[in-house]
Amino acid sequence: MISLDWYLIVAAALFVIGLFGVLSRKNAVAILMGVELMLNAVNINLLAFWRYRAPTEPVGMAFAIIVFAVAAAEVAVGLALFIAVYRRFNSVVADDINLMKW
Amino acid sequence: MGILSQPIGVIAEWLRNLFLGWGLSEGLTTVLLYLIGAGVLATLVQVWVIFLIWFERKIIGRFQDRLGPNRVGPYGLLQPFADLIKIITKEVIIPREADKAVYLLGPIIMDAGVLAIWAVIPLMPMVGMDLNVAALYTIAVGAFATLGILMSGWASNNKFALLSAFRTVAQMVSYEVPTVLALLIPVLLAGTMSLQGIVEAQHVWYIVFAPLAFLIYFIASVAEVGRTPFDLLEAESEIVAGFHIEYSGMVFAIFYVGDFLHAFTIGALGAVLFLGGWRGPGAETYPLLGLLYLWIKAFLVYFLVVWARGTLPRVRIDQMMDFSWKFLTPLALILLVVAAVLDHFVMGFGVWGRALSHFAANVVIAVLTLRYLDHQDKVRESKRKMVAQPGQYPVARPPVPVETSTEAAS
Amino acid sequence: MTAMQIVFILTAVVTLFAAFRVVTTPNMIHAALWLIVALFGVAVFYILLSASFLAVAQVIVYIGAIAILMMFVIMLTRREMRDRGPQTGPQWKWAAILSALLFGGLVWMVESMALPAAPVGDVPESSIADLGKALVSPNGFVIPFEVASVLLLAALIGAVYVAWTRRNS
Amino acid sequence: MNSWLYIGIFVALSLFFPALLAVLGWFLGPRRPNPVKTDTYECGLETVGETWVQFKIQYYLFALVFLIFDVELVFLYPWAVAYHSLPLYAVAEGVIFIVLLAAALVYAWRKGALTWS
Repeated sequence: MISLDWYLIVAAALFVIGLFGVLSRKNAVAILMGVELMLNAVNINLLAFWRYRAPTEPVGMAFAIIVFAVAAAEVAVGLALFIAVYRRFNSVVADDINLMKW
Repeated sequence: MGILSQPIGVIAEWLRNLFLGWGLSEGLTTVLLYLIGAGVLATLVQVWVIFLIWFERKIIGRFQDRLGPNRVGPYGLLQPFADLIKIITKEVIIPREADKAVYLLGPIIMDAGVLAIWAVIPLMPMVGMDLNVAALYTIAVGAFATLGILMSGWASNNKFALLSAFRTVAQMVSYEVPTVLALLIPVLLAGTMSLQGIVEAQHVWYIVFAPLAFLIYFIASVAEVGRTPFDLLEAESEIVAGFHIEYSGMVFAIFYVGDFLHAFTIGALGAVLFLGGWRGPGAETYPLLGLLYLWIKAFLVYFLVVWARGTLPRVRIDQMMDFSWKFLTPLALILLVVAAVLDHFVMGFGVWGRALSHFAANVVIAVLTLRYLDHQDKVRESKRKMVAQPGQYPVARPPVPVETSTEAAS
Repeated sequence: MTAMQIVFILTAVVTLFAAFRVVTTPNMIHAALWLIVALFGVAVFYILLSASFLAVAQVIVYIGAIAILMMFVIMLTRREMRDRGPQTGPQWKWAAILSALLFGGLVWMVESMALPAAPVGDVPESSIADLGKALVSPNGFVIPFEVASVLLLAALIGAVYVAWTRRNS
Repeated sequence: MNSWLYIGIFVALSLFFPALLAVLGWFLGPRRPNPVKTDTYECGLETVGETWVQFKIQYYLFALVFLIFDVELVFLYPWAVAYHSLPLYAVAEGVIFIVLLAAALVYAWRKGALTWS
């Protein structure tokens, strides 16, 4: 049988890989992909705890599905911003967008 | 347990005992049984496509007052086999600049996305996996078909292929919304997402409960497959090809097979969701009859698809997008609200009372929709008259945006 | 080692490898395709956790919609189809060290907790209907349910407003 | 769990069959590539430069509205499954949800985001 800590460790690994992507990538869309990986790691944790602790109540599933909605909203607005930025700067590389930097 | 009342059960039991007799473990036996079952079904479905290709060519030929294939074999039945042998011996040309792995994976994923739907279709009573999220599963698997198209369009490294892939994907996602909404109505009426459960709940076929939902499902699915009248992205009589322009030989044939299989899969899903699936006289006692009924119903819906292809003219891309977002989707939303509210009050009316009240509501909505469309037509007509003022050049109709394949590249 | 454990380990290896490729591959479209593989792996984890509904929802929402949207935007915000040069900034070493430290900390924390080795019970047959009831029950999640709808509405309005100008048409 | 095992096997097989066809075509067909043959097919013209077209924002907008609808529909499916055991006010909550969804559609429509131009 698979014990709970297996899921938690996989989720932790997924989370830090996503974090590495967010911190190291230059392209804004790639940064958003890192965020998606992190959100998925969170969802694995939510569902793993639900399955092992309270499988009879739908709490974990309800939480996970709301994370879906948040992720979708984040992607929709984030990508729209990138398109607006691209129109202004002709680039979505984070280093090139330095108007507010000094 | 006779072979007639439990055909699959008897065979499975026999095989299970055989494998266990060989000293295989319980788990491995189950895996082997599933592998055989899935292999047989998947093979049959793929072989069936060969027949479908013949059938469609023959029918379209008749629609156009031609004979259709008639040289190879009786009634030209062996024509698809001849084509198959020919296409196998053709060269698979991979463009120099193509992204090879993605280029080859594209058609495979697209075809797999269609074939995998068959895993959950209930073929007869007691057979077919009773997955409790089967209705959503069919949509989820369909997402891979979209993905495969985008992959092949991009990997070809051809601007026209990519442009066409963009348009195809935009069309597919646009028409997926009404499909998913229409699918929600049988789920709501049956109270389950399991397709086997939906079939069992159809004491009265859901086409009586929700004829408009069936119509929306049918139109939107035809558009998702990209068949006439929605085939402007690979219009064979006008342009060379769509997103698969760089594909040749057997790799192209995979797209071709996937396309035909998708059309028939729509028929099967439509039959399961709205036409009672395997239901029919005697199907409960002789499950093989159920399989026959399902096949006939699926074939009927498929015939409608071919019929539409043989008779309807092609639509323009702006009309196509408008039709999904500004007509089918709002209509599906209204239907869903009406079905949800109405069903709550007629739940206790018995099967036919419930069915007929839903049917009546559908008729009312249909009449109102037609009235509204008539009204819109009149408004448009009066605007047109205003354009043609005396003293000016009479303008017959407002200018129509000219549609060319390079226009989208701004 | 049971069959379930083998499936779990295979899925974990594929998912983590794909996730690693997402953050390291220089080609953005390949990154998006690897992301799809990683998200599919997560869906398999959901199946192993007997959350079938969430698994198919994951495929529909992430692979069918979010990944497609990302590939669209990658292709839209691009002067050439090929990416040239390194795609990671000079800070990648610090990012790697920080991530490794965090992973070590998380593993240490998970291992020092007393966690159940097996689930306390089975998921009931009616789990999807229970979820549906909980989502609209006043004692359950009716507020998050409606707020999610408002959030998505707001996201749509915001995104259309930001991305769409008359100039494009 | 067993049904997922079957589906896993089925999905693997549905990937295997088209892959088999591709491999078959690869081995049975001739393979004589030459520079003209492997050129990109762009109406017989020489391909100039990289494949790059600036695409319309329109495509993004369709995919965006689709994403929003998709997520909301995922919320609605459990509601539809539980429908038969829901009291009237719970049905009404679902209807409110659908009305908000319709509001999203109306906004995109009014804004002209759904008009192909």
